[in-house]
Amino acid sequence: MQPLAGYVFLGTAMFVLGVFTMVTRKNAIYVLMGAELILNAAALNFVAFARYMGNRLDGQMFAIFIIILAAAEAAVALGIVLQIHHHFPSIDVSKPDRLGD
Amino acid sequence: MDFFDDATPAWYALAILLLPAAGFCWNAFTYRTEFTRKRGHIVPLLTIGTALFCALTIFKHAVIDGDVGDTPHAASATHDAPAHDSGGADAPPAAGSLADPRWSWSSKAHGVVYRIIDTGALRIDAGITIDHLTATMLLVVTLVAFLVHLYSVSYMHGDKRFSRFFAFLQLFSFSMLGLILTDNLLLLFCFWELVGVCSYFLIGFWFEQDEPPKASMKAFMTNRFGDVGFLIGILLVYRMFGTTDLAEIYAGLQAVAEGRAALPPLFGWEAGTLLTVAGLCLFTGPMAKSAQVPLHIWLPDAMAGPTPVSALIHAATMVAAGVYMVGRIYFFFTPTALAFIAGIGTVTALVAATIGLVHNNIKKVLAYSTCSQLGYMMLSLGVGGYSAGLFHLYTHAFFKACLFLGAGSVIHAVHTEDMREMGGLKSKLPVTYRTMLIATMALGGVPFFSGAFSKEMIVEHALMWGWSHGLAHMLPAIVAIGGGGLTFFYMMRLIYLTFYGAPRDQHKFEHAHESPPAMTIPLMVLAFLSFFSVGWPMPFLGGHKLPELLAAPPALASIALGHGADHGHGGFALAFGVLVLSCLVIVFGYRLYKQTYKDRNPGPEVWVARLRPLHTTVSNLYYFDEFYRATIVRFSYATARVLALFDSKVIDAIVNGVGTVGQLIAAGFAAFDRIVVDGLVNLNGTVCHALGSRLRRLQTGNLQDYLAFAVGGMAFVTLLFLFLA
Amino acid sequence: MISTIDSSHLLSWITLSPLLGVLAILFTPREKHDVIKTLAAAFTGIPLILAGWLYFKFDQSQAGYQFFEDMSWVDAFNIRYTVGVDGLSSPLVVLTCLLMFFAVFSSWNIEKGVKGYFMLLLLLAVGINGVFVSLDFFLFYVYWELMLLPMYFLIGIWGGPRREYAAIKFFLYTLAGSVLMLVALIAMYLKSGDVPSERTFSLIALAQKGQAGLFDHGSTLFGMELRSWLFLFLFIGFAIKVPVFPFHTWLPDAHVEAPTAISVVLAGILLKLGGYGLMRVNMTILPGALWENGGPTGWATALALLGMINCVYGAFVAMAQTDFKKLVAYSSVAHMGFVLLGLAAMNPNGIAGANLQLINHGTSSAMLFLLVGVIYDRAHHREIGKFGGLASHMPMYASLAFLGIFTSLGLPGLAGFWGEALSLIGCYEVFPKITAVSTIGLIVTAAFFLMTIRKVFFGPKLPQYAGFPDLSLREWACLVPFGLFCIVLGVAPFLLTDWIRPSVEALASLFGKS
Amino acid sequence: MNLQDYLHDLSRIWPEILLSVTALLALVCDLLQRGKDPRVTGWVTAIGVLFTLGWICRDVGLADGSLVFGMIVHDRFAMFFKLLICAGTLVVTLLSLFFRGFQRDGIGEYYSILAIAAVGAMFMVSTNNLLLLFLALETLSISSYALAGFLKRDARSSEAALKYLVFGVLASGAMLYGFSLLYGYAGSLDLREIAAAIRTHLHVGEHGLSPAGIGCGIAVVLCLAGFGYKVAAFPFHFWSPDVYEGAPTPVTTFLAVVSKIASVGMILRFFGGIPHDGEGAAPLAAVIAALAACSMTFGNLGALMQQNAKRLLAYSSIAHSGYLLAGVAALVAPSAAAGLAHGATAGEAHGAATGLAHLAVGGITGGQAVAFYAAAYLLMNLGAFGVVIYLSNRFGTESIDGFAGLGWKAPVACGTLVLFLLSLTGIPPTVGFVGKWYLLQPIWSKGMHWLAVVLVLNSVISLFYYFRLARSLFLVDASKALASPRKHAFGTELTVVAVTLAVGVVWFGIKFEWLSDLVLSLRV
Repeated sequence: MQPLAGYVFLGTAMFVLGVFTMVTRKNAIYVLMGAELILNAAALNFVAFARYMGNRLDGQMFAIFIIILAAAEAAVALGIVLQIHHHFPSIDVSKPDRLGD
Repeated sequence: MDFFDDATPAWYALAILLLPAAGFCWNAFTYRTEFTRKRGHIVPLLTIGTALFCALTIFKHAVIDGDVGDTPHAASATHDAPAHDSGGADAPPAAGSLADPRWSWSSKAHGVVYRIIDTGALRIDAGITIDHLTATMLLVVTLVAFLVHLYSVSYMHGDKRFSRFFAFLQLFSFSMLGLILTDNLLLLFCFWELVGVCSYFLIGFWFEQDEPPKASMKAFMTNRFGDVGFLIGILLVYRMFGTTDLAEIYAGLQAVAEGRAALPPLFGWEAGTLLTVAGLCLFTGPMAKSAQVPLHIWLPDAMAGPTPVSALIHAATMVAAGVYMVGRIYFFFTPTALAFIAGIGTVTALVAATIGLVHNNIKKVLAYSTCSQLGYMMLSLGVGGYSAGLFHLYTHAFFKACLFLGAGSVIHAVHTEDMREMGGLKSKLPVTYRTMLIATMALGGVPFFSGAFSKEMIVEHALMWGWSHGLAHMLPAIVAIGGGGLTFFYMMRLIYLTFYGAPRDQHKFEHAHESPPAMTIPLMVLAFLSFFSVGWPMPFLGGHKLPELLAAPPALASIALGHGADHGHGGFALAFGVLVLSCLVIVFGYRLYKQTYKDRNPGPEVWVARLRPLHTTVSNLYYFDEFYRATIVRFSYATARVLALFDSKVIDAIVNGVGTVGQLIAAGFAAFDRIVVDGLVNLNGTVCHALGSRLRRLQTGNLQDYLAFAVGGMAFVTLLFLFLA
Repeated sequence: MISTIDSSHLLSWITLSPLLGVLAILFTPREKHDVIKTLAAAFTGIPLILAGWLYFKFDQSQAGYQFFEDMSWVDAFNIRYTVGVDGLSSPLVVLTCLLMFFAVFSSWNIEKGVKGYFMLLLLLAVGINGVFVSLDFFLFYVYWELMLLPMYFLIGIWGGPRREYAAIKFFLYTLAGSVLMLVALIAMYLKSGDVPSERTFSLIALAQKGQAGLFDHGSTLFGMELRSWLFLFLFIGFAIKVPVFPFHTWLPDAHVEAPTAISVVLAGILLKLGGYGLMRVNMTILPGALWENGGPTGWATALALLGMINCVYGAFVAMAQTDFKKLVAYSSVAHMGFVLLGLAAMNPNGIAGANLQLINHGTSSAMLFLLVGVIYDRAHHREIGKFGGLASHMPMYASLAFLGIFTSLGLPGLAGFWGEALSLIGCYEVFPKITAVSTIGLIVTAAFFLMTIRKVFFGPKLPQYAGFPDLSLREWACLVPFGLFCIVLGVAPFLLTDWIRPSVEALASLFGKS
Repeated sequence: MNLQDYLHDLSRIWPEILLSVTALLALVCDLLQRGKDPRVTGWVTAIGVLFTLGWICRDVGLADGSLVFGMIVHDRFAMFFKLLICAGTLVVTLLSLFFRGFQRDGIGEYYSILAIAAVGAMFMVSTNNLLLLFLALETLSISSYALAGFLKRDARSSEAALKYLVFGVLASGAMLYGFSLLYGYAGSLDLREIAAAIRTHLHVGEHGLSPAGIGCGIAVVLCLAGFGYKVAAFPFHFWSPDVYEGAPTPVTTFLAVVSKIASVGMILRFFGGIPHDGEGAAPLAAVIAALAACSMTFGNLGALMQQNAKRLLAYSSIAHSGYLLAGVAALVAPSAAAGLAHGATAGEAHGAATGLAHLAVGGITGGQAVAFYAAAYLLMNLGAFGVVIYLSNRFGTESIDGFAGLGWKAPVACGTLVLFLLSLTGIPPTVGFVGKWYLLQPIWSKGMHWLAVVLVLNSVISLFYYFRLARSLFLVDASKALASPRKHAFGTELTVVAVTLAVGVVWFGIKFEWLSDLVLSLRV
């Protein structure tokens, strides 16, 4: 059994990278990939903790649901990105700025 | 049955008080009717006439018949009051019995009382006090008021606000009589202000003109200064004795004087200081009302009102109310306060007399003369001449009213008040001339005229006071004596400029004619009284001697402070000496007048040239007005403007911008780029607005900025959490 | 404390009957102006008649609450519908009914949005009377806030050129004060018992607990103890209404912009709420904050000082005004200073004086605003400097104006004097120096009023005002009753002092000498 | 657990089932219509939601219980919030029906998504399990993304959807990461155990927090990011003005009201287990209080100069999140004076309702206050948005300047708007005032006096912008009105909705005893 700290460290790194990606990358696809990183960081944590606490199922189930939800989210997200591409001929997320003070 | 055994006098007194009030209401509420507009004088004449009759009745019973069956203060003391042999020295009664020995009648003892207010602490039971002072004042006021009413019928004839004039005369009579009758200091203050407001309206009666509104406002404001002092005095008195009832105040101070009680500690002052300060505060009221320097400035200007008003209010009655009030609370004044009063009186007597020497407006000369005579009265009261001062009040009321009405008659004839446009009117206005001459004699103090008696008593007291207090205190006496000369001089100058010599304005002279009887009859009556009011001590009026009737109350304040009897009296020798001295001074005054005006050797112009700086100062009225204008008036306006600016610019702004809290928050965003803010309410440029627009910068519309802010926010919250933990 | 249980629900009728008027007007077509106005008059007339009844039925020898009504409202928090009046509130109720009735009449010339105007006016009447009769703090607060909205719209819709500014300023200021009051209200409620069933909003119970010292010992926040915070919060809430310097700047704007009738209500009654609140809440529930260890506390001194500033500052600022209405507005600031002085005195004279001043100012300032309204209707401006000689053109108007102005400057024999005199007498016993300085206000007040008289009424006739008619019958009928009140209360102040005496003494007895 | 029990358990979630069925029916209905007339679909949905609402009302009195392996709790708290969610959804459905922008073809599935979002919202408040919580949250979120971008031809709508989505993904990702850490700390997905773990770890000892405490705290802060995003609280509110402005107004209403109330219910569930016997999590309370104060201040200040009514209401809703969070702060704060429990017996004698024993210890709790405020918020915000829809329908404007003088043209609807604004400001006699008053009690009694003062002062600031609306509507002469009325604007229908809500606002502002008793029986 690997020390838990390694998994948590990996998860944290993924989370930070995901956040960094989402904040810095302009391309919508990259942004969504950042989101995937974050979600998977959480999923990794769940699995690791579940395993560490005695092979529990609940954490693992959580991870599975996260994957499902990530897929659903991506579907809606891509739909919206298509809309954006239609209205603003670009998928640069910083382009749509008609709303705002 | 004695008149004063039951409540009857109260009904008479109430009739005196309320009839003029009814007359005012009648004229005020029916002023639109034809009757009142044309015949607005009838009801007022009736009411004031009835009041005069009632006053006469009271006077007859109280003074002439001496029906003094009821003496609430000291039943026995009245009848065996210590005899005064002459001259009106006001020796206090024997120590130990500090109750007021004088006769007085109170309506409260007979159940006539009006509880005007009761807060649980302050209770004012308005009652009526009648004593010799009141009875005499009532008679003087109703008489002069009646005569002035009568005179005005003719004088104001044709004025478009004829009925309103009478309405205000009635209101004034009501207030003045209330002031006399009341037995409560706070109510006295009420009537005090009421006469002030009547005076205000009557001075400003011809409000379309330029001068009267200004003069009326000046009068009211000056009096307001005095009144506020008076009010503070009342507050102090209430603080000391817990009451404003004069009899109770007397009883309270009596207890202190007899050592039965002590004054409450206040400001850490001892009793003497406290009583003196209270007395002086109270005295500021009379100072303004009786036109004492430095609050005298309003009286000459008040001559802008109709002449009957000047005669009634600004010569005979209202201005004398100050003297009356000082007399009423005479027991309250400490020696220091009395000395102050004497000093003020002295200065007033001198200053006003000197201005009278140079003024050319007939009414203003008379006004300064009034001022000067009021100074005399105060001086007299201050030096302990209680009866002398009040006696002078009575005599002065008649002769000065006579002079003013006479001046009114002259003005009526020539339509000018400037004496330089008169002259030689003796032939045209014989009655006016003669009556005014008699009054002048009385005012000048020519022996056997009424004024002489009162004035000599004043001089006598001043001399004795100076004698007993040391050389520096002789000043009042010197002024009192010397002032007699000045008085005679300026009065003769007035007579000369008006009636003697050649007419200086031929046109006006030719159109002049004697006034109708409604005006001359009052003049004659008053001239008669100017001569004969001295007759009060005469046997046929009941055999009482004046000093007895106007005996001073025990000087409680002095006794309370450990000062004993004031001073003795001079006796016949002193009285005779004073008489001689006065005659000499009058002769000197006459000589001076004759030399200057009759013989013109040298003429007045020469004097003016010789005394140029002095003359300039005096004819500029000692620059009092300029001084006030430069200080108080200017200060007030400046303060008002500055505060108004402050209010609209600073207070409003600070409180508006839900304020400094918002500013502090703004510091984080705006680094105080706008310290002075105009407020949340103003749409533009408020703190919140500024803050809001800073916040708007965050709302860029760029998604990734938002994300960054959110991540930053997360970091911020984490740090916050760590900090708080 | 509860003396009479009266089953007649008199106070509820007085308070709530205008609501019926609101409903009646709501279902009246909006073009029927006369019907609406008559309805408004009727539904302010009913409370007026009831208030007259209240006056005659009121037992003036009792200090306790009368016409007491008590019903449950929200049991979980012990919120109750409790109303009752004592000597402090009943005169104000009568004054309110009176002024509202005349406010309707002086609004007869309103032509814009008649329906809304009179509905809001009636709603305002409900709020004001409600505050005076409430004996439950929650109810008090609800009524207190109920006034804001009608007032906002009445100023904001029917007001002068800067009405929007004035309206929102009024609203913001008053709300800022009342939310702090809300905090204090909640703090007091929570402190009044350990468990909810013991907690109470009843002003009677809170007063008992407060007088027993419940709020005297509390936690210290930011270096100030709880009682002081409570006092401060409540004070600010009421001070803004009074208004006390430096919270007074809403007043000139609101008064100047409001239509005449609303200025009358504002000056006549709304300002009174502040003074009443100080008595009913601050002084009754937190007496310890004002008087401790046998002497006045710093709060009392602050109250007196603020009163002094109001008197002097208000008068001076009024002196600099050129707008007649603004001048009257600032004179109100000065006059309300005397209320503060009287309350700071905490003795029978002072408190009675403050109450008298409340009533007297209610009549005299109402009268002055009506008078300004009359001249504004004719001249369409209010610049003092542009007037002149009106006493020649409009003698009846001028006479009534003189009456109002002299009442306002405290001429003895008229209503204004007694309040000022008693406040000063009372305050002098406690704060002699502050009182002495305050009297400067008397002088300055006289000065600016006389200056106004001189400029507006005196002087030569001006051609531009030659055609001005004197008072119409309606204006006359609105003004004369106030004039009569000024005189009657001036010569017979005992009518009021006897009425309020037991309650005043009861309140003053909280501030013992030792 | 056998099938019988399972089916019995299902009978307790009939409302959710009914609503799901409604969603399907709406879809079917739309299909049958071939996307022609969206109104039929809308009415079908409305009837379904109404039916669900009736069912909830029927079930409110049922005894507490938990089902499906303890994942779903069935208690008064859940029922109360479901009631609010369902009522809100009903009104939103009606508003959508009357919204001019939705009067065209191809809108039908909108109602279906709306109902699904509502189902998600209902599960959010009735679960005790982290996983189900996450699923419910995402159901609501993903549906909401779709709803926000529903006007496909409108670029602003798409932009709103994108912003909402990306921000949401980030925030809920962070929250999920926080969940995973909490799972590690608590060793369970059960919210009560997580709450207990938080309470234990965040106990500030003499030497400050333990390292585990710090980690747990960071986890909670990450969760707060997600919650803050859902309720639009500072500093996670940036999306909301843009999204509220860009999304179709009924959707904005849904986001501002239903979604927010559900999230508040979830937060209460999440943190509701923390206070225990007077103990709490002081540092957490402090953080939430700080966020609350910032939210209300920033929301109110931000609203001051808005021109768009929807945007203004967005900022207003940020401020209201602040008020709600203030109540949450009071909930998790430790008692100022522990040991008040001795008065419990006296309290019980008083209260008739079952939950009053809860109240007996120191009065109303922060959670109850928040629940009440949520109900108040529902009524007044629905009303305000309703009138905004009315005005944009009839006069084609959403800007405050455009509203000038409209009060005289539509006095009833605009009059009710004034009432809603009054309520939002918190002035009696409206339910908003009662709500504020409820909130202030626990805040004060937990010793957070400064927060109480900040809260009330904020309501003063809010008055200023709320009454800019009122000023524009009424204080400008009708003759100066720029907008002219359109026909077929559903004026009457929307007015009826607004008046109904206004009656509620005033009724619960005066006779709030019923609502009060209901709230006081909630165990939070």
